[in-house]
Amino acid sequence: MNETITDIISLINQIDDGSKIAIFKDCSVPMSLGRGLIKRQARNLHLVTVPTGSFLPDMLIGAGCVSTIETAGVSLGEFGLANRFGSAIKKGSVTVLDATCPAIYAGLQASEKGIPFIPLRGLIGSDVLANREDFQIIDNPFEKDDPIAVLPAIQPDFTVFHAPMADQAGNVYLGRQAELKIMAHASKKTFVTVEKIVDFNIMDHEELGSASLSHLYVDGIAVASNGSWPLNLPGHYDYDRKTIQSYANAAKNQETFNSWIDIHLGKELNETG
Amino acid sequence: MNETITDIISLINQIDDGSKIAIFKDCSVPMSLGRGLIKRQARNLHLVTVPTGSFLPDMLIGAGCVSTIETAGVSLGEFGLANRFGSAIKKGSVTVLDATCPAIYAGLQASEKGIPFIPLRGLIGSDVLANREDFQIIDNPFEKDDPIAVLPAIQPDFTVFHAPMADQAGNVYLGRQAELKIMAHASKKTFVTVEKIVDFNIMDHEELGSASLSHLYVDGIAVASNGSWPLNLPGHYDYDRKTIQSYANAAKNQETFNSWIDIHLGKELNETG
Amino acid sequence: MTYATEELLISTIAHLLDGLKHIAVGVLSPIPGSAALLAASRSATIKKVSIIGSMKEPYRLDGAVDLFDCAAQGRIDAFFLSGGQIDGQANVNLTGIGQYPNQDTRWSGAFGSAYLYFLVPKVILFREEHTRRVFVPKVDFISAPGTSAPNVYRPGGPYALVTPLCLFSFNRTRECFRLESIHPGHTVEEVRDNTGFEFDLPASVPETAIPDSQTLQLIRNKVAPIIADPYPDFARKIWGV
Amino acid sequence: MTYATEELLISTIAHLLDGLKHIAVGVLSPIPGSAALLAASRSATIKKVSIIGSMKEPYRLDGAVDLFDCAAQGRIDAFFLSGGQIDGQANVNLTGIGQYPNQDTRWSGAFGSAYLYFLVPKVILFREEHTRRVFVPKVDFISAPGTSAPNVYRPGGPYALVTPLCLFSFNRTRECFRLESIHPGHTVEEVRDNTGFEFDLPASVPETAIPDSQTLQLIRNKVAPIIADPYPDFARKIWGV
Repeated sequence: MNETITDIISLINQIDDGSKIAIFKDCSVPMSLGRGLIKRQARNLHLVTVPTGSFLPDMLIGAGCVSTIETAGVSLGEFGLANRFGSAIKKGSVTVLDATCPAIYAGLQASEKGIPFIPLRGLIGSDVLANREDFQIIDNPFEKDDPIAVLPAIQPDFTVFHAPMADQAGNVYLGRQAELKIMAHASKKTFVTVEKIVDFNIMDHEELGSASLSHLYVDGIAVASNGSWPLNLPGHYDYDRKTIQSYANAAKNQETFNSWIDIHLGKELNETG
Repeated sequence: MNETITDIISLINQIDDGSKIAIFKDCSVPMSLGRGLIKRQARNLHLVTVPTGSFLPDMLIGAGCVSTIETAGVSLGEFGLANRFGSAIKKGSVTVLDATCPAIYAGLQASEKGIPFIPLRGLIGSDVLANREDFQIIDNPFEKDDPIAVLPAIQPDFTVFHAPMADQAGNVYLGRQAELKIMAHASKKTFVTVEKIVDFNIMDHEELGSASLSHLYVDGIAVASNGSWPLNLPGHYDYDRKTIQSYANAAKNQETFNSWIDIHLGKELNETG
Repeated sequence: MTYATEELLISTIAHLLDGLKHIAVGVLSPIPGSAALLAASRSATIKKVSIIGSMKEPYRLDGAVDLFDCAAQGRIDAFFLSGGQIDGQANVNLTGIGQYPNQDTRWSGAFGSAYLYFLVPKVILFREEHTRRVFVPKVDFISAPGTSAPNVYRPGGPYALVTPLCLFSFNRTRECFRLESIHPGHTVEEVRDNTGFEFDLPASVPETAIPDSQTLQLIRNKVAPIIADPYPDFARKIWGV
Repeated sequence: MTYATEELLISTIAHLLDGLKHIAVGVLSPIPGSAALLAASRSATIKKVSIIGSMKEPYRLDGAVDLFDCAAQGRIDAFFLSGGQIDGQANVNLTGIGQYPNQDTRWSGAFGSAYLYFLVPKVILFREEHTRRVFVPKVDFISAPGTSAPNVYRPGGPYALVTPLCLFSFNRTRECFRLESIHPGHTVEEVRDNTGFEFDLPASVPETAIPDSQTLQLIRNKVAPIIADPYPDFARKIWGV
């Protein structure tokens, strides 16, 4: 048995306070693992939403796990504003590093390519750029009078996501979410929760292989059944709209958020803990 | 019927003399289309080998179709040196823009991302860099005293390749050759020859979809049965080693090369012309 | 034929998309999405409508990186943006109200705005609320600027602004909006009263063309069943499908 | 047990790979490939051997871009390079002989050398011809430099040079090779006569350890069947498989 295959508690305990963690936007989100981080009272996390965030960042912020969030936007989509996020920003309890979606991707792709920075169009003249001390404008060295933004590489300590399956060798099938490869390549370590571990080698499979992440980039795998609940896992299960709506309602203020978390972490304890 | 689906002669005639053409290294090579370019006596082509080249660039050079080749290397692999390439360089009849494999990829990825240049590690102190007037060294704006090479984006006029199948909408299944996506994204136009055109939508297929190129990036498709012969199409047919060996022997000098081409273009005429 | 306000907006936006090749539509955009589908249903030039977040062919994209790269390659002709605030220079604020960073009201964030707004030739601003709260003299935070200095690489930018009251065009040289037409039942005064920024005004402002019966049939028969997939609630509300 | 010269080279190279995690092997490299497989067969640390061009698990990579990105991420510990010419500063020439660009003899080109040589910590130079034609005082063309100025980002570089006569190490501070051992049946004089560059020499040069019977069994039983897939001719010639 591959030593990268372990249990979810072990993964959660390896994610130290203060870690920079990349999370994918609105599917493949490791909700079980996220609830585990809340349960173990993780602190000072630096979240990188790829490129935007929804429930998990809002929950982690509401639970006091986050000190910095680097994001192109946080929102509950059709369920409305991310109120724990908004409240933390107003209070100043969380530092926000605003970016654009392509800037987050480009920063990760720079890390993936091992280059220290990458140029990107747009941004010039925006207050997004004006408020990012770590973004710069340089002259395109190949064209006269062509200012262009350059962004530093983003290297997370961890990429964490949930996927349909892994194999015994540690290869992970991603499906359509090819961005997860960029995230794993860019990060120091990648932890994955999966619905199941299969007995064949995923990479040997002609069609699954090209939509999979090599074990070379995977540092920890744990089974978490329904690990994206109440969010969806494309091709496997849909959103649990009722639970998401109950969260959106509860998260409007800290007290009702706290009660909601108490109830749902208790559930988690019995299910996966 | 999608208007991008046409015949190979039409594709060949649309590739004007002087075009910058990207060709993938050693599989998915559009040999039928290449022979067609020789037959129509294409001239002054600027080849970009991605990132290296084998038979097709050597053949096109031997047939006088090429004025510039941008490459990380041209070789017949186990069949030896690419002699028409070497001979043209010695004579000075072809301009060579030497690069490294990752530099070719990075240049194409810059074009794919719509950025005018991209930094890349390595190169500094090499005669490769010293001879590329279009490569520069700049200071990493995020780190003191850290020189780094920057390369201009490579935007070919055409990417041409051979693939297992396309559908009626113009989507193309690539298989494992994900680099072909980069090439198509980076190029103004993409022409593809395929073994067959299927009746279902490739993109709708969960497993094929993620290994396919959207019709958005495909400007022309033609059926060319055994279109990579005598090279291989992974998962479909293997190298025709006998024919390749006969080419490698013939290409040692221009006269025997000419005879070989005469024989094999004649064949092509009957097969696909 | 009678029509819903949403159908008028869909029809108005669709006219702006004629002759294009590839239209991309963001999340939470049922009206722009419907407009793009309507335009595609009657146009030979439109090769693809991409609906961000759709997992269905032919509307899906090869991932989000693909979308942004595609725009930078010049392969997206039109896109839609909205804003919590939009000002007279077409600056867009998607980030929040008050003093940044500790804003009184924080919205989501800039998303792809300070990128697509630079690269997509025709960016259509669309907002279903036409008030002085939204259309302000100056946005609190420029998530994406409406205009740029001449040396900034910017093949794209604002093209029009559609609201429930009217259609504005945007003049990139004069850096201001121009009232192009007013929707039936509304007046210039109403537009002025509810718009916090100055705009150009022709001597006589035409009325927005209402959707003809052929257009309404296309919307109801062709567009509604498709848009019902990403937006079931919207389709149910407007068309009962 | 008797052994083939190739088996000695495989065994010698494999010793250099102990304790690593990920070894990548380029095209046309049956001996380095066999050495990597041998090292992996007896090492708990080696997580992956990547053989460029292999389409088979677990040796394949996710494409060539993945290989180069992987190296830049610091995830490849060892790689192999060769050269038409190699000089005493470990400069490698893969491009050709004569005055560039119209060289008298043009080889293939730099491939990934002026990149992987900078980024992979242990680059092992390997050449099956040990002559003054190959090991020259100064290469005609630096496809990839052996050493760099101190401010150049270079976590990687030359580590050793293996030939049919001997094993050299490379001293990055002194920027020169050091003769570490001579293969059985060869002499310092023979190495000197056939090497066009100066190299450091210990007072007494040890003989290269020959492969023991356990090693030979691993090579023949474990390595040979695997390497026969990418290199059938090689495997047939050495092991008759």
